[in-house]
Formats: sequence, C-alpha cells, structure tokens
Amino acid sequence: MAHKNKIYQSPDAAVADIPDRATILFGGFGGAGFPNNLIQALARRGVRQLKIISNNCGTGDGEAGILFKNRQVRSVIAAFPGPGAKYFQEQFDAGEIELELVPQGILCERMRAFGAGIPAFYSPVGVGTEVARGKEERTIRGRRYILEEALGGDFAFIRAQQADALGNLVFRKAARNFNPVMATAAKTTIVEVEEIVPVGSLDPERIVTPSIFVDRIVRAQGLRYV
Amino acid sequence: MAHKNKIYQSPDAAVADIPDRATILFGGFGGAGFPNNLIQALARRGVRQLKIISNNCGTGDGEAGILFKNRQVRSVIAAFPGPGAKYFQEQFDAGEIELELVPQGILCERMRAFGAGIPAFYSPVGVGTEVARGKEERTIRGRRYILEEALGGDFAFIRAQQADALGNLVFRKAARNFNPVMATAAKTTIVEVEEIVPVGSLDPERIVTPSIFVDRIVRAQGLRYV
Amino acid sequence: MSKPRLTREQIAARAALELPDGAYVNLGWGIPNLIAAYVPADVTIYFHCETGILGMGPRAKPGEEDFDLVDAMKVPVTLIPGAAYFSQVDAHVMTRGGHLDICILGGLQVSEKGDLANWRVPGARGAGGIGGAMDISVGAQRLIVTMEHTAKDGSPKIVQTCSYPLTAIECVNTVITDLAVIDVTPEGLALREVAPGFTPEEVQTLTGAPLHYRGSIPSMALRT
Amino acid sequence: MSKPRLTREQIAARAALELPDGAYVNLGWGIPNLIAAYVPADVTIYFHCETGILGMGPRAKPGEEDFDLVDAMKVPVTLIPGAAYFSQVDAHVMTRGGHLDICILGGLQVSEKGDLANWRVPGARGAGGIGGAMDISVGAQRLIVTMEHTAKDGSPKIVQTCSYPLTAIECVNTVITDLAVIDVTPEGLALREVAPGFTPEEVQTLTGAPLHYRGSIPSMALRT
Repeated sequence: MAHKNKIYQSPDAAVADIPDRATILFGGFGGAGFPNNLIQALARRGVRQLKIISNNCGTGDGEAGILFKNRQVRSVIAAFPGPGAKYFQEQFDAGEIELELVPQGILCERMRAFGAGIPAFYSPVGVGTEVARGKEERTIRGRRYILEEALGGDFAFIRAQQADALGNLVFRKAARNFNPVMATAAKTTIVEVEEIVPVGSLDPERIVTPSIFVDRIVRAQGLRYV
Repeated sequence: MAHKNKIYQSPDAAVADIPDRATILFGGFGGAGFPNNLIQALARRGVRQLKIISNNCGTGDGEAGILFKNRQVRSVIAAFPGPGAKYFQEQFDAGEIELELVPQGILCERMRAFGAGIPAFYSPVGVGTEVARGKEERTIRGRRYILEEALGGDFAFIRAQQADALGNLVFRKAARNFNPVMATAAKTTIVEVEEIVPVGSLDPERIVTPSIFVDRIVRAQGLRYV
Repeated sequence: MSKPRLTREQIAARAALELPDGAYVNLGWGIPNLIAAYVPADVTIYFHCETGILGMGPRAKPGEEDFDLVDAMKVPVTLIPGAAYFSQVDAHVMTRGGHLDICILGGLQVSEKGDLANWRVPGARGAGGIGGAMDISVGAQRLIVTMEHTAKDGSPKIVQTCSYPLTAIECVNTVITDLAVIDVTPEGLALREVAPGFTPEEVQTLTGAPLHYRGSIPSMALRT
Repeated sequence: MSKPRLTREQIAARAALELPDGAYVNLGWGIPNLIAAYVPADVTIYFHCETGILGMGPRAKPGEEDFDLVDAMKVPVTLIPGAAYFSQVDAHVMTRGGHLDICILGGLQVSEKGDLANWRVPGARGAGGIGGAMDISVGAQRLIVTMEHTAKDGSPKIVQTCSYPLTAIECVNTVITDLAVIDVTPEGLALREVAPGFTPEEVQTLTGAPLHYRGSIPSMALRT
C-alpha cells in the first residue's frame, strides 16, 4: 500500500465525493476559524439535503450562509443559529428546515464523546429546561442529570493555521475553537490551512491536532473571514 | 481580597494541610512526570489512611513507593500497580490494602469527566470482563457498554516543566501524561515544576494547563526521576 | 414611579464590585458586557471567553484588531499577561466543570428559587439561540444576573416562577438590577441593597416575589 | 512435536508484514515489542504510545537517552519527523475512539470468537495490572495478537472459550503464532498460513478450536 497522500490540490477536489444527505461538521466561532473555502466548494458542488452541525448558521451569504441560500440543507444541529443567519431564519420560520438547538458546551462535549469512543454521558446542562425534553433523566449522588448522546459526522470541515503533509495541525489564537474536536468526530476530516509546512517543522509540543485525525489537507485560497 | 499567591516556598509547605484519609491523585507514567518532591514531603508529613489514584504504585521506594513502605495508604485506584511496586504488592497479598484496578484509558477518562462536570458515562472498555462486575450494562445502538463514574480527589500532585506565578503550565515530552487531566479533577491542585517563569513569558498557544486549574506551585528540588 | 433608576452603566459598575482580585470570571451579553470597564486598576480579573481564551483584555484599539482574537460577539479583543488559548471543549470544561469563580449573565426572568430564563422571549420570531448560557449557568461557582428590575411594560422580572423558557434551574446566587441587589437564599430572596432614593417597600412593589429584609437596607455602593 | 517452530523474532517479522505504509499502530508488550525492528526501510509506520506520543521512533542510543521521552515500559525512545506529544487522555481518545489502524498485543488465550485474555494468569501472586490493553483491544480498527501457539505445558492457547480473565470480548481479528496465521471470521477460525514444515492438520492438533481451511495453505511469509 502506498503511503496515503493527504494533500488535495483544491477545495473542490477535497469535497468532490461528498454525497447528498451527508452529515457535515463545520468548525468556526465568532467569525474566526471557519472553513470558508471548503464551504464555498460544497456550495459549488451543489449537493443537497445536507445535515450540518455547527455553532451557528452563517451570517448572510458568509460562512455556512451560502448553503442555506442555495437550499442545500435539510437539518441543523447548532447552539446559536444567529440573528445574522438570514437564509436559515427564513427557512426555519417557514417550517422548511429542522433544527436541534444544543447548549454550546454540550455540542462540543457530544462530539468529543464521539471521537473518544463514548456513546453517551450524563450532563447537568439543560436539566429542567426545553433541552431535557425527551431525554432520560437520572439522579446521581443527589443531583439531576440528563443523558446526552455522542454526535459525529460523515465529514468534518475545519480550518487551521498550518498543517504538515501528514496532517499535524496548529491553530491561531481563538480560531482554534470547535476545529480540534470536530477533527476527531468525523469519518473523514478535511482541513483548509493558511500554510502547508514540511514534515518535521512543527514543534511536537505545539501540535494541537495530531495527524491521525486528519484525512485531507488543502491550502486555503483567501476567505479567512467572510 | 488580596490576589492569591500560589507560590509555596517548599514541598513541605505545599502539603502542610493535607489530612489523614485524603484522596490524592498522583501524576506520572513510565518513570516520567512524577511529583516526587511532593510525594517525599507527604511521606515526611506522615499522614495515614490515604486513598491514592495513580497509574502505578511506585517502584521500590521510588515514586509513590515510599508511601506504601511507610504504610500511609489504605486504598488504591490504579491501572497497573506494577511488579516493581514491592511494598504495595506485599500489603496487597497480605490483604492489608484495597485495590480497584481500572483500565488506563478509563482511569484518565473518569478523571476527565470529573473535571468536565460529567458525573458518569457509558464505556465500551471492560464489557464482558472483571471490570464490568457490579456496573450497569446497557446496549446503545446495538453495542454493549458499561457505566463508569467520574473520579476526582481532594488533592492532585502533579509535575510540570515550567509554571508562571499564575499557574499556567507547560510540560516536557512524555512527562505530560496524566498530569494535565489530574489538574482538572481535584479540589486543590499542587504542581512541582523545574522552573517558575515570569507571568507573560509562556506562549499562550503553548500553555497546556491554564492557570485556572492550579492552586499551589512549588519548585522541584531535584528528584526528577527516582 | 418616575424616580430615576440606575443606568445600565451603573448596574455594571455595581456588579464590578463583586469581582475579587484574581478571580476567574465569565461575562455574558448585555449589561455584563459593560462590567469589565469598571474593574478598578488595582484588581486583576482573568476573564474567560467561550472562544477559547482565559485572560481576555480590553477591546482592541482601532487599527490593531486581529480577527482571530475575538470574543463571543466577534469583537476583536486583547490578552493580558498570563493569558492562554484553548479549544471550545476545554472552554466548557471550565464552565460546566465548576472552575469559574464568578459568572455574570443578563436575564429576562429570575425566580425566587434562583431559576434563570435568559435565552428566549416566548413568541419571538426566529429560532432563538442558547449559546453558552446553559453551560455557564449550571457550572458557575457563583452566578450573578444583571438586568433591569422590570420589563418594558413595567411587569416584574423577578418572579415566583419563570414563565419564559428556562436557561437553568436553581442557579442564580445574586441579582443586581437598577433598583436593588438581591441574594437568592434557601429562605427566599434577601434584599441586600437598594438603589439610592428607593425604599425596600418600593422595591418590593416592583418585585414579583417576596423580599426578605430587616432593619435599614444600605444604598447600592457606587463609585463616583 | 519436536519440529522447530518459529522463534519469537520470526513471529515478529511475520507480523511486521501486516503493517501498511503510513499506518497508525500501537504495539503491546512481549513479542509485539520486537516488531518495529522488522518494518522495512521503505515503510513508515506512525507508532502510538500511551505515554502520549504519535510517531515514536527506535530506542534511544546509549548516551542519548532522555527519560522524559519514554515508552510504556520506561525505555527511552526517539521521535520520527512529524511526531506529536499529547496527554494520556488524548492517547486514549486515539485507542478507544477507533482511530488506530492496527494494534498488536501479546496473548495468553484467544477464543474462536476473538475474545482475548492477556492480562492475568489465574492464581498468580500480586495484584496484576490491566494497563492500556483493554482500551486498545476494544478500540483498534484491526487487532492482531502475536503469541506462542501453545502454553509451556503444551496446552493450546487458541481455545473455544477463554478460561483466563478476559481483556476484551470479540476483539481479535488475526492471530500470528509460531505455527500459523489465523483469522477470526464470523464463521470461526480461518487458517491463512502455516509455519514452514507444518501441515494444517498438525496445527489443528495443537489448536483448541476448529480451524477452517480448504485446499493448500501457504507457508508463513518470512523475510530472510
């Protein structure tokens, strides 16, 4: 078996096999660390009926917004879709799109559980609120908890500052956010990076996402913030 | 309220309030990253009936071995007590000490859950083995799992390479091991470090354990490997 | 009730007094977002942000913005010495795991048991959004809510039972409003301070649950 | 049965052939610990170690040891280019989470269903120790066990049901011994190769569960 080449020549090539109805995790938060090149490539590819898992639902055409504008999304799991998510909000108000609202820390933790081989865990977050609806409740050592299930995807789209050719990643400042955990929680993780550096040039102490979690690497072509 | 000073002048000062019957987490694995100065100070302090949570049970007098030699320990949770843990093994064979054997990854994960506010989680590890004895079993999406509970302590003894005065920590190579997770899983975390550096001199991207998880800092006085 | 109440800035200034030197603190949206500006110069607070920052400093100066260094509202910020970056997962290990000393959130309603509703107005259009508020509310060692004492229609926001969708149950320790500082205790709501010019009885009238108080209640401490 | 069986080194050499270029691999104690030396020079394997290393290289040369850079047996090792350090927690996110392509462990017993017993001999003194074997066994995408085909007393180590304490159930994909390569399949144990000089029937005699095989079974591939 030849050593697998993880580097793709374009965002379009990196997403070329994504089918309709795929479940995709999108990194990014607060405008930083969004995989905008991959999202745009997915919009060009035109697949439909996607299920997306993301903190928010884009701002106007930006971030994941373009996928809603193009009506490529059937279902969303998010913590804060956002008032700027114009196309999502229109389709949500029209009853055209499914939404599961999840507390932000639980959104992270459910993906972390998936990546860590944990199928479900008890959580104190959302007890006694709408979030608990339909979930098993259990009292442990005198406190109430609800059962939360692991959450993973077919693909993760993430953004990092640098990758080596193996897929070791470092992130920049608060652009780290959801990206490392999503890399662990998808069958295929695709990263867009500012820069691809030689293997061995990243400090092993500084690597945040080891290469084992990364399947495809592509150089970002601008679109750092949109 | 005065800004809390986390720096202690000696290992003995850093452990001076630890009582009999305390539950203590000890970092270290494979000979690296053991808080040997703090362990020695605890041996000098002479408290008894300790419950310790550690990957192993020392090698001869080294690492946690001295606490067993001094008969300061009543109960252990460990993944691999180790054939070199002479004093532990003698007391175990004589029925003088309690042991809960835990798979190494689950030992980590239970402490991580404690630090993360997760009281319990389902795990695939140990299903159908001795480890599952007495634990709830549940089938989720067709696979068998057992319920594991969070595990924390009164104190964590850890070792790092550098701390700033706030308690931000960086580790060195494989001496990182159990230390970061234990810092999150105890009421009071005490770290011994090779070096205390000025606040602001650690790269914020390189910090592994943020200061919020550290309560007491002391300079190690040798005893890096014992 | 045309007497002047505290401004949002004055509520923030009063809340800033609750932050001890060296505390690890998360501030939510709305009035809480005004608080950092009122922390005295001799007090250092390590502000936590869900974007993966501990030791967040003031907003970046114009021309010095870095859009990879932002708060949860996309505002470019700065770091103070000793700051650290981490992932969103670890940001919420800190919230849910009980590691933050004090969190201050905005509120729509607070019940006498300390239930908080702050993420959604019933009947509002759109999907709403939970963000990090639920994680923060359940995990904070001490949760302070800052808000106006009454809604725009004059109805009390401090109530016996919240009618709005809950953020978390039995989580609020203290409410700081434009009229009062109120602690949630096992015995109910304890009136600690009142706004200058207001009596405890006037505050009670504008509150939807019984307030406990005895003797003279001090005026809300405000820096000038 | 005095015909020479494979040596431990030969078992390791055969097992090394199961590792494709670029694979992420964890090797356990015993025979597995001999395998890395037999990986061909044109194949790069990213060895994972529970001490928090991905990309572990050979043992450090005398005089160049760093005792903060060790494997799970405290042996000072090296890194290959592209290696990374991480915590024990993340080391086991990799094991339990199913991220490792291949893991190779030693074995005391393997059942025809793929159950593995490898951490404790019943009746042995001392507390025993699980270490990372259970986490690795349940999580490996492909689990290979390398061991002698029979115990010191001649009894089979490949059995219908393990009598020793289990490490994990239904986890083993392939067993490589001094007599054979055997795959665990839904239909039972499939004999893939036999050691040079042995017939399938001879191997079956030394195996405690039925082996499936048809036609001629190739000899175990060994480099010279």
